[in-house]
Amino acid sequence: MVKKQIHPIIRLFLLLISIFVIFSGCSTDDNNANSTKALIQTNNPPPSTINGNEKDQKLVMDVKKKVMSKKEVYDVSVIKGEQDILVAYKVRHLKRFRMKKIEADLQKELEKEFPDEKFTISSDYKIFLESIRLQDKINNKQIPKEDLEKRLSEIIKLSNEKT
Amino acid sequence: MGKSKKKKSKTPEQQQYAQFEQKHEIKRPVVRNCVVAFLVGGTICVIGQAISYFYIYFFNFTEQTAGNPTVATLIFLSMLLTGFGVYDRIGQFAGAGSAVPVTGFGNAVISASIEHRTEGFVLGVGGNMFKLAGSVILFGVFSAFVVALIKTLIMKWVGV
Amino acid sequence: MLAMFFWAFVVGGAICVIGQLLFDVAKLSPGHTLSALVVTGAILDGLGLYEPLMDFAGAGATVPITSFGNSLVHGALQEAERHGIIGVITGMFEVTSSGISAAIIFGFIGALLFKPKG
Amino acid sequence: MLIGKQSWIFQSKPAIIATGVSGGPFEREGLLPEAFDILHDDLWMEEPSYEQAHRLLIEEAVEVALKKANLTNDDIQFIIAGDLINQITPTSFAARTLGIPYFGIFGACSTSMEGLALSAFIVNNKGANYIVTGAASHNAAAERQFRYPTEYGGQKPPTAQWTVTGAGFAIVSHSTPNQTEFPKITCATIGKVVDLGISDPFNMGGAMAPAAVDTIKTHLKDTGRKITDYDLIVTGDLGKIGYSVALDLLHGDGLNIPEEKFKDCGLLLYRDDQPVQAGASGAASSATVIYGHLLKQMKAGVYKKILCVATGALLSPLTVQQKETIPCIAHAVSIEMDS
Repeated sequence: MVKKQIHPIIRLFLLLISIFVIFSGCSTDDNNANSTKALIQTNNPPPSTINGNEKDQKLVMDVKKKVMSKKEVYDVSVIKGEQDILVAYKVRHLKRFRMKKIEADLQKELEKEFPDEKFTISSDYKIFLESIRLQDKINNKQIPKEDLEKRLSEIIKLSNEKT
Repeated sequence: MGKSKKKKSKTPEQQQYAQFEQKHEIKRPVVRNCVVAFLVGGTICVIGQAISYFYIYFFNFTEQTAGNPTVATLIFLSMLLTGFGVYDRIGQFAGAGSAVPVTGFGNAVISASIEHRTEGFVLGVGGNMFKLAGSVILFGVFSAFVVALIKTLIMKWVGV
Repeated sequence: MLAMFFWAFVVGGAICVIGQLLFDVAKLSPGHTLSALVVTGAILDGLGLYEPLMDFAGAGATVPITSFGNSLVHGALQEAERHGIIGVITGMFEVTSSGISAAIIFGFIGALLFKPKG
Repeated sequence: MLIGKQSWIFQSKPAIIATGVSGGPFEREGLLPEAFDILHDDLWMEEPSYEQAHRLLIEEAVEVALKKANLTNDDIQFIIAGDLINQITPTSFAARTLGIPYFGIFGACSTSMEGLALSAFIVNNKGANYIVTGAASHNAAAERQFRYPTEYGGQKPPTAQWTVTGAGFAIVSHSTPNQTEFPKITCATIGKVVDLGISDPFNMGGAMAPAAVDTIKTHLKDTGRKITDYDLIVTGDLGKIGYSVALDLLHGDGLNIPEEKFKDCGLLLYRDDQPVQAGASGAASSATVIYGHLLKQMKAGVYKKILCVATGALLSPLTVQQKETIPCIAHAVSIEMDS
């Protein structure tokens, strides 16, 4: 009976592979200090637009007001890009049971009130976090608009991803 | 079915003894077990939540999609704990608290595959990996099939 | 976010207590108990109750084995929407694959790395 | 010679001339480490599988016994032994190594006394000069066969018992009338299978207790002895529940045995703080405690006359899953010191 034993280096190698598999994935590059607390605190960020013109600014203010008027919602971020408006919000915890319904209602109400706009709304923490990060970038004013637009559409795409 | 038949076929002597024996049996500490299961199970879920926030925060996962990597990570941790001989002790201490979370599912698969390595990788590990967890997969898949079928048919015909 | 941790703990713990009661009071074996919980998860999702629970309790609902039944139903329903009845069969593992594949992969790696300690 | 319904009296009083006992790490931590001649630190015992470690335990115990008796394998006519693993392969494989003509027996945890009774009978009838007999079990090997993989995190209820890792073997031979240094086997009672309908495999003590009581009662009836004739009646592996049930049953039948004269090997082996739940079990429970501990105490003069009742639960994982009840058996052997 030969005793089969796996060489310790191969063991270590296999272990490392497993860890690598776990922790690889597409990591996001940047981590702005402002966004670190986005999930714990209520941020109440001012709504922003990528092109920054006044008409749009007025529009996003109205959108935010409208969303905040729902009593289940307590923290709202609105970003307007070229075509899309991204609305990310947090739902009061005990109302989260009805989160999907709130989302559907809100979508309907927004489309009714602002029929010309295209809304993407999400109550997902991740989308909220990313929209805060994007707003930081917008306020930074150093980054070209195309990049911001690209990032916005990435976030919108992410929010449509299902399990 | 077999069980109920067996119960009926017990002789009076056996029934009498069963009652007599019951008195001597050490009762399972149900309340203690439930409290421990609650605490340990809850803790594993909190760890799961932390891992899932980790993926949301540092990787491109949303709350909806973070579930998958979270489950995989928990099973990975379960592999380490099983391999180092810790999980069976947690299991004895926590009961359902460590059996019901996916880590328990992982433990069932991993412990069986480690155990049967002496019989070779094909017949031992391959053949026995799901000897404990297989029933979970079977009943999960079959009940899901029935539920999904009923729901699809209802949606089609009633048009909900 | 902190509320999420709290509810994950409470809901996850509560599901484990149900499991423990099945062990101790109903005297079921672990295999029977876990199968029962998975079936329950599938039925709850069929009734549309499990997803709200997941929204509410996060990992408290996704980590217990009940979520396995839920995601099987989910995968089946998603595919059924696209491909009709046949999707019920083909879509089953669409969503759940991570748990099972992780268990298989780590089970095998575990068998390479470890010996049972007894 | 048959006496009564199912008992043997051995007129020539075969002697137990030597014993060998081996054990594992958990037994080292227990109450009776001095009962073991060889103790391993690891359940694997440097073998590639638990089953081979199990075989090693048997080989070592037999070797120790032979060495103590100053005998070689060739001096021994037969080995009568068994264990719990499917088709008793560890014992058979050990018999292959030892090269002694072999009776493989299975009586679950009652194997030790079944073997001792048979050995005494054969020696008494001059069928052999030397017989090695004993029983063994291995915790992890039994666990993975009867329950779950050893690393599986299942919760055992407080009625469960811990399978002993160990082997206990004895050499039985003729005695001369004025030999006083060896314990002698005077009579034995072969038990019948008793099933009172317990089906919980995690409560074997409760299932086995009626078998032990039945055998003790039959033994007293067949041989005409009284409970007071014995300094000690010791059961094999009833554990906490089985022990209290058996004591209650005996008292209920008017056999008022005091608690200090009725003991259980399964309760002698481990400390209370070891995670053994209701006590020890396994074929090695009675074999190691009787051959390793009690015979030493007899030689030291603590006991003169003991009745060893090894109890066995004759179940398999298959019968448990098919919801069958657990049939149980017990064999009693009386061991005495001549004074």
